[in-house]
Order: sequence, then C-alpha cells, then structure tokens
Amino acid sequence: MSERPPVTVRTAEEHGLTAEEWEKIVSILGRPPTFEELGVFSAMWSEHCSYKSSRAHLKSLPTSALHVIQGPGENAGAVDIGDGLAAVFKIESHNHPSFIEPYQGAATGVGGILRDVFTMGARPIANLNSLRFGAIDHPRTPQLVKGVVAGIGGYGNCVGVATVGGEVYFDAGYDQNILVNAFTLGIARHERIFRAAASGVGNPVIYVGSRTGRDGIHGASMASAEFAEDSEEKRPTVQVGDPFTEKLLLEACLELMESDCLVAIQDMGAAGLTSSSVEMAGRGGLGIEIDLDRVPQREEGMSAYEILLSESQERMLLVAQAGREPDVKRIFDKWDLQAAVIGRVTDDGLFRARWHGEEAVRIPVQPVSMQAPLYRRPAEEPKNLNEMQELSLASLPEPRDCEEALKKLLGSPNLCSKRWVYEQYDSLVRGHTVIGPGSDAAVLRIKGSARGLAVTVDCNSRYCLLDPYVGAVIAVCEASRNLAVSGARPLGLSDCLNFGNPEKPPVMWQFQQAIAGIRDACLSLAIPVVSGNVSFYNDTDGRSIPPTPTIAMVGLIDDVSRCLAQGFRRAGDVIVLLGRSREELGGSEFLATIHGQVRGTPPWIDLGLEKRVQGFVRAAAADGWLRSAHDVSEGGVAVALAECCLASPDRLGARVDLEPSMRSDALLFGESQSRVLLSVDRQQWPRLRDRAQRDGVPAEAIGEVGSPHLEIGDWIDVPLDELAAIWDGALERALRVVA
Amino acid sequence: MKWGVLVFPGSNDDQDALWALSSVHRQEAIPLWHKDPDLRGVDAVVVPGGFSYGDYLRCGAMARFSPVMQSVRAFAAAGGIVLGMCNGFQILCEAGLLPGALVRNRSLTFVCKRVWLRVENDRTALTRCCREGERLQIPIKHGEGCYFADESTLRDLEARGQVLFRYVDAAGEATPEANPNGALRSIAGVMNASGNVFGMMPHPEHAVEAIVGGEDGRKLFQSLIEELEERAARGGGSRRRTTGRAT
Amino acid sequence: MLAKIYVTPKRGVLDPQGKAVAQALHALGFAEVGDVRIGKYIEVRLEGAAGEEAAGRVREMCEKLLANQVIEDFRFETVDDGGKRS
Amino acid sequence: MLAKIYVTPKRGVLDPQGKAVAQALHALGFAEVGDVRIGKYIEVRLEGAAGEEAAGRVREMCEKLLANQVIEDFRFETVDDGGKRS
Ligand SMILES: Nc1ncnc2c1ncn2[C@@H]1O[C@H](COP(=O)(O)OP(=O)(O)O)[C@@H](O)[C@H]1O
Ligand SMILES: [Mg+2]
Repeated sequence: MSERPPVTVRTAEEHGLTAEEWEKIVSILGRPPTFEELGVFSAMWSEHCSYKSSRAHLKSLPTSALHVIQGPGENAGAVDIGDGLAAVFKIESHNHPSFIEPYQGAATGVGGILRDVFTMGARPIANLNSLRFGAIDHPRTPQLVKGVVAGIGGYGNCVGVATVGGEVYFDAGYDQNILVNAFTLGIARHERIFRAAASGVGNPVIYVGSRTGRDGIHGASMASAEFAEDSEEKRPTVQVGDPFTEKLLLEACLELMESDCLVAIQDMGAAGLTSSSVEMAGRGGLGIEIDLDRVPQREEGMSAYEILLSESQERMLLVAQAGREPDVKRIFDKWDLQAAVIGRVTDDGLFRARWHGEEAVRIPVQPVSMQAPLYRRPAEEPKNLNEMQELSLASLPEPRDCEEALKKLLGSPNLCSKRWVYEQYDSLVRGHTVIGPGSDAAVLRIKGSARGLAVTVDCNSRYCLLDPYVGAVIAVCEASRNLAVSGARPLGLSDCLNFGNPEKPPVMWQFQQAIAGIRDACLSLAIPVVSGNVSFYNDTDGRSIPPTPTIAMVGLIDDVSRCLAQGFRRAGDVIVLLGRSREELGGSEFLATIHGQVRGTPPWIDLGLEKRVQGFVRAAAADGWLRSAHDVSEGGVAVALAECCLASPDRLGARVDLEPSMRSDALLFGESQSRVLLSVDRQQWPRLRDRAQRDGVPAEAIGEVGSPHLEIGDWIDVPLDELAAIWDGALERALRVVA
Repeated sequence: MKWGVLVFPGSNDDQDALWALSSVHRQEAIPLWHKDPDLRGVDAVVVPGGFSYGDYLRCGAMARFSPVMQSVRAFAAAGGIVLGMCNGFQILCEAGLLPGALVRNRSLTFVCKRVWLRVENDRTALTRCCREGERLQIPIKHGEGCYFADESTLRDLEARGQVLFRYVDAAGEATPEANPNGALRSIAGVMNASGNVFGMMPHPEHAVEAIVGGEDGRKLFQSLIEELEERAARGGGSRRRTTGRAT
Repeated sequence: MLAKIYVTPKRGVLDPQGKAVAQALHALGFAEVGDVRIGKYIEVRLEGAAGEEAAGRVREMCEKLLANQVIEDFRFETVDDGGKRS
Repeated sequence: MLAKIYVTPKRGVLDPQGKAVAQALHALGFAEVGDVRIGKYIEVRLEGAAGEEAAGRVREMCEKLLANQVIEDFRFETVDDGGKRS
C-alpha cells in the first residue's frame, strides 16, 4: 500500500465530513486516519448510518410495552403474537437509488428490507410498499412508476414473499425526488430471534452470499478519482439485485439458525462490510479482525477501500461457534452459496482490516459509535406556513354537480384503483393471505393458530405539509384505524421518516413536529414504535419534498375468521356511519383535485374519540356483529361509500341519505377524522346502536346496501358500472403515455 | 397415497403444494430435493411453482437438468402421475415432457389474480371429479404464462383431448379479455398424449381453503387421489384408464 | 476464445416485447420504424478452447440450454480475441 | 434497412443472468466456460432510411429507449438488406 495520497481535512471534507468531525477522528485515533479508515469513518458517521441529526429527537418516541420483544436498535423490531411466536418487522427507504434506476433501485430496496428481517431469524411472510411519485403528467412519472412497480414485483415474486399491500400517491412535490419505502413482516419463534452482537473471542467471522463488486461505493466517486489512473474503471456502479441469490441466502440462513452454530448475524447493508463488522463488534463490546484478501470478489483489482465500502447486495456477515466452520459450510454448500471465513472476534475492542499483509484499518470500535457526532440542528417554522394554512370556505363556490365531482375524484390518480400496481405482485405465495391488496389492511393467517396479523402502511403528506404535527398524528391514527376496521388490535409500528435537508431549519422544524405528533398519537393509542428509518436530504435543486412520515403498523386478530374487509357483502344490510362530520376541507383531495389547491389546515382530530371509535369497531368485529368495515379517508364519505361498493365481491350498490347539515362538498367529500363506515345485518343494528351509545361513539344509520346504483341523497345517483369503469382503469390509462 | 413435491433452488410454492396435500387433503407428502435422484417410492410427483434457479435465462430452462428430473422422466415414462403447476408447467415443457412452451405475457407484466377456468375434458386423471364445461376459479401468478405451440401441435392437442383448461369469463366464454396472458386458444393447461403428465399455469394449490381464496382447486387434487387409489386397488396394474380421449 | 450467441424468437412466435418497443418508438417520433424483434445476445468466454471443436461445443450449449428450439432460433460466431475481455 | 443492436450490461455491473448461466453450463459439463454475459439483441427494420442519417436515428433510439445507460452499454450496425427479413 505504497504511494497513497496523504489524508487531510480536505479529503475528509470530500467524504462529506466536517472539519470538527475530522478533528474528532484524529483525536480518537491519536493520528490522522489512513485513506481506508477515513472511508470507514465517513460511512459510519454518515447521516444514514449514524442518525446524527435525528438521534436526539427519536429518543422521545415511546418504544416499550409488555409485548415488545425487540425495540429499535436491532435490524428489525419484534413483538409477541402468542403461541411462542413473534412478529418481526421494519420499513426502510430506497429513494435516491430508485430515482436513478427505478427497477433496480426498488428491487434492491425490497432485498435490503427482507435481509433485515430474516437476519433476525424470522421467515418473511409479507411485503408492503409505500410509494410517492411526482405529478402523474410529469414526463418522467410513467417510466418511474413502471420501473419501480416492476422492480418491487420482480424481486419479491422471485424470492417468494407475498406483497400484500401498500400505497401510491402522486404529487408534484415529488417530481424530482420519488419515495420508495419497503416493508417486510416476518414470523419467528421467541427462542430463535437472532441479534447482531458478536461474542466469543476467537470465534470465526464468516462472509456468505454474493461476491463483492464495486457497487455503490459510498463517497468513493470523487475521492478515488484523485488517485486512480483509470477513474472510469473505479466509478461506483448501480446496484443490481439478484433475488435468486437472496432466496438461497434466506433459506440457508434460516436453516443455519436451526442449528446451534450461529452466534451473531448481520446483513451487509449501507457501508457493507465496514458497518456490519463495526456494529457486530460494537454491540458485543468486542473487536473484529478481518482479512480483506479473503473476501470473495467479483472483479479484479479491487482496492481495500472498495472492498470495505462496497454495497454489493445479497451478502451477510456472521459469527459462528469456533470449530463449527464445517457445519456452516455444509449448509451453504447445500444451497450453492459461498461461505468464507474472513476473520475472527477479538478482545481488543478494535476493528482491524488487513490487506496484502498490511494493516489498512485499525480503529477502536466503541468511539466510532459512542462518539459519533450528534447534532441538534436549528429548527424554524416555515415562513409561508401561515399563508398556506389560510382557507376561506366562503370564497369557494359549492360544486353545482356533486356527481361529476365524485367521478372526477374516483378517476384521480390518488383515489383510483391501484389494481394495476398490485396485480404485478404475487400476493398469495406461502398461503397466508386472507385479505390481500384492495382493502384497508392486509390480513395474514398464522398457520397452526387461530390468530391472524393485519398490516397497513399510511401517510397523508399533504396534511403533513400543512401541519406536520397534526399530519403525523393522523398518519398513526389512520394506520391504527385501518387495522381496527380489519378487526385487529395494533401491536407496534415502524416508521419511515422521509424529509428534506435537515440542515435547513424549516425541514428540521417539520421533522420535530412530526416526531412529536407520532409520539403523542402513540402514547394516546398505546402503540410502541419498534423499528424505523430516517431518510433525510430528499431535495432536488433546493426544493424539499413534502414531509412524509410513513407509518407501517402491525396488529393482531385473535380469531382470523372474524376479520373484515371493506366491501359490502349482502343486500339489505344497514350502512352505519361512525364518528362526527365537521365542515372542513383543508388539505383534502377534493380541494386539490377539484379546485387545484393545497391549503388550509388538516382535519381536526380528537384522540379520545379516535380511540373510542377504534375500540368499538374492533369489539363489534370480534363479536361477529359486522359484515364489512371501511375507514373514511381521502375523498370523504362519498368516496368511501363508492369504495365499499366497488370492493364488494358482488359489486353491490347502496342507497344512502345524509342529513344536509353543512355545505354539500364538505358533507360528501370532507375528510373529518375518526369516521368509519360499517355494514351490519338489519337485525343486528339496534343492538349495535345501543352499544355505540354506551361506548360514547356517534353512530348513525345512513342507508342500505343493494341497488345497481350508488345513490346519495339528491346529490348522486350513478350506476356502479359507470363508477367501476372510471375507477378501475384510471391508473393504467394515465400511465399509458409513451413508454 | 404418497406424494413427492420437487424442491429446486428457487421453488416458492413447494410449501403450498405440500400444505395442500398434507394438511388439506390428508395425504402423505414429502419434499424431493433436486440434487437427489431418489424418488423415495412416491405414487405421484408435483413440480411446484416458483422461480427455479432464478428463471434467469428462460423459465424452467435449468431445472430440467437436475438429477431429480432424470428420475421424474423415467417415472413419467413408466406411466407415473406428474403434475406441474406454473413454474412446474414451464419445467415440464422445457424438459419435453409436455408439448409447447410458455412465453412472456402479452401485457409484458407479471399478473397475479383469480381467473375462471373451463374444464375442457373431464375424462382425465386430473379432472375426473369435474364436469366438462364446469368453471373453476383459481388464481394465476406469472410473468411468462402465455402458452405457445405451433399450429399442428395445437391441432393434435385439441383433437386428442389434451387441452385440459381454458381461460374463460364469468359466463364461461373464452374471450380475448378473459385471457390473462395471450395464451394461444386460451389454453391454461394441457396433458401429454398418454394422459399421465399434466401442466397448468394456474395454481390449484392456492385454491384449497375458503379462508385463503376458495376451494375450487380441491377437485383437481381429489381427482388425482381417486385415480391413485383406483390404481392401487388394481394392484398397480395397467396405469392407463383415464387417458386422453380419442375423439 | 469468445463465443457470441444470438437467440431470436422464431418466425411466427409471439414477440410482445418487440411489438411494444415498435409502438414506443413510433410514439417517440421514429416513424420509419417497421418490425422490431427482440432476442438475446450472449457472450460466453471459453478457456483453452479453439477451432472446430469449440464451435461444436458452443452448438451443443445452445441446443441443450441457451435456446428453446420450440420458440427460438440461434446462431453464433466464435472469435479468437486472445482472451481479452470484450 | 435493418439495424442490429446489441445491448450489454456495463462492466462492473452485476449480471445475475450471466452468472446463473455460467453455473448451469458448468453443471452440464462445459468446464471450459469462463465468464458469461447476457444482453439483448434487437433487430429494428427501418423503412426508407439509409446511410449516416439512419445511423444517427438508431443511436437516438438506443439512447432514448432501447438501452438503459445507467447499467447498459449498446452498440449497433446497420445493414442494407434490400428490405428482406433476416
Ligand atoms: N404500492 C402498492 N402495493 C400494493 N398494494 C397497494 C399499493 N398501493 C395501494 N395498494 C392497495 O390498494 C388498496 C387501496 O389503497 P389506499 O387507497 O391507499 O387504501 P387506504 O386509503 O385504505 O389506505 C389497499 O388495499 C392497498 O393495499
Ligand atoms: Mg387508509
């Protein structure tokens, strides 16, 4: 390793580190770092790995409950689901890679989150995804959508994990910065949950999975250009997913976990070999020594720096019991995978990497994490917030034709059917799917048990833009409500906090507000946060995305045969509206689609009422009193009613009357919170009404199922077939722009 | 009866096939690992869905060379019952055990949904519990399920009753709209000339329990079970009662 | 030695991808585009092999694995590039 | 005129398809096989076009649609085959 350029504060700055951070590194090491060491620090201290701008704030989230087995801090969170089983889950972003190469970016996003979950010893049973694209008529949007959706499907389908739900929204705020958040849920036995803490001095460190190439090397692009004669050659490349190898890795790792050779395991995600080594050593309070020459390599002539920081996919690092190397090898051989012993656990608290016989890296492990930078960045309310929140209903003309407005809403990209998306996903494989995509939450049975799990992912970023605190409260409530209307009780959530550049005070303010909103909603509904991910720097050309704190939530259903879907089931059933409607249109889909405005304040939310409504629906579902349930969200009661009809297996219509207590547009399309549409047997209704009264939940019979039309008062009377034609194919029509 | 479900690297619906056979139909069902040529005395072989070997070159192209498939070939030649579903169908075609090939869906996208099938021949081991013309609702999930064979092969298939299922609409008509992948003549499943090797793109193993999407697939497994029981009762004699219909 | 192998859909076999690409090219303003057909291009590096015999082996690879002759045709050429990467 | 276009994975970019085929060829006993790389081979028929200008158009098609230059390279040749099918 001769003739290496001197490493200076300038090199550090080119790696995205600040001058103070450089000083810190020098003081930790007692000398300037080598080039490789600098690479390690820059990766470990990047926002992505160190959470330096968010850590201080994330601490305020509630993370504990009796049933929490693993909270934040491991590869994924875990909660008890009875029968000695645990649900293991996490959501993660893959935004930037998906904008550069939509198919591969989205595919590798799915691959990454799957590894996070099976690393814990869980068999993945379901994937979800939350997607944000720019305006549907933005020239890049169709290609991005097609690529991302094909990538998610291409990877998940091939690995054999069902993709059972998600969300897709279009908004000009994401024109230059799409969001691709992927979620995986797995099931593990309590005693087989694995963690990533190295132990046992002398135990071998084993590399398994794909060979290492020059994929996505962090910060290396400019840095290596200086000293490489062939800079084209060393340019970091886009990561390409190999789902087949992932499938083998999944099966091999789960098989290995059934044996007793495994001590610790960690996937190689961001900052690859470096972060997996440092984190495993750090969690175990030990050291790790590796020999880079023994790392299986895909290309010739890779440097130590590249091997350390490569983000090649489908790789895992594990620590096994000394002497059990042959057993490990036998399992990986069976699955035609490589397993190479590349190092061992040490007691010196150092991360050491040798290359060509020399020590290229020698870093004390604890300080890398303990003394990682921590920032309390300045926050300031956006200057235009007050102006954005202004909305005078008086100045908005009421629609002359509400039926036209309903049709326009149902054909809009945000409210139309997402069938075109989810039919590209295998939602059935492994046979857990009781309710697949197309309802409020997906429901999965747990084989060998009467129970089931419900999962959903939600966020209305328009609300968050107008008021990030309330927006985040609503995101948590909506997720929880989606579980309630499926009959499930929330066990925990995983958040994916997508924001702009945290160095901008207004972005930091949005972030803090959103955290406070999540915290308050979680405390009120008693839902712990068990895992999550922060994605900052979602800006392009100085413009930040709307704040998007995506909430993925998992709930339990004691008797899965009692779970509910949103579609009407039987003609003659009574349609019941729970909750209170207010005259509010701020931040609504109606305002955006019909009037082209994003303004006002998001709907009012009363956490007490929310809790009562959810508890009521859950109990009534468990008692088998309900035929269907659907939460009222974007598009209000009219759109929710249409969805209940369109999701009905027999496409049943409805006849509904609403008290004209307010403006027709607010009545039909307003998005007041804590509302749910139920359908119940006529005989059952009086009992349900009494129970609602007892529980302090406003409940009103508003109509009856069954008619080939959807009729709402004097405002709307439209054949279902017509609505179906608008709603069903809208996305496909909108995307079938030039390939 | 004893069933073997092949497991290739990349098989995904192997677990579903095992579940359908053992937990739902109460059969003895064991996985058969691709590297092991021993069929362990099974009475029937299921080639399951998934992405064998990643399906990176062509679906099913690599699986046919595996050691277990050499034994399956011999098993089929001796009249043993072999059922390929989805990727299993692709593998059997690639292996030459069934005629034709499965090419990219007309839409160019993967498609997962429940479809209607019409039973075209009820005198086969796979459909003996169905009625001709009966409709079954069974899911599909594939990116390359468009059945292709040249004209003369198609003619022979039709003439010999080897077409098992067609994609139809709710009214039972084989319309272009009801054809989810562009399959020629809406073909969803076929059998070989001797009537013991079956291939279909839809997944009957995902339609055996009401709670997870219907029970129409049961009739097909039930058919095979009855066939095997009958064969056993005949003392493993002639394996050719319900073969292709000569019309 | 390097074998360059071309696998193309047989005449008469559906090529939905080719059709879609032709349509997309038209939509992008390439009015002169007629038929488009999409196949595979495979480069196989052969160590230590040469001449007739190597060609025979490549043919075997194609027949056995690389092409499905029910739906695809193949052709190939071999170039002796002194073992360099293409 | 006929344009023959070759789209190949960029160097350094993982080619899972090529990797899988190389392994399969080894398993089939083709021990001499080294690296395998799989790309696309596209034939585009061009009506009434010719020469330099046509080549420019083909390049444009590749850049705009046929190759994904983040992960793929392309090259092409044009042959004047008098409008016959290849
Ligand atoms: N990206 C996606 N992947 C899978 N399913 C999706 C996706 N987007 C939407 N869906 C499904 O479409 C249905 C409607 O979505 P959405 O309107 O967001 O529901 P809700 O408002 O109840 O949360 C849901 O069942 C959802 O799971
Ligand atoms: Mg919802």
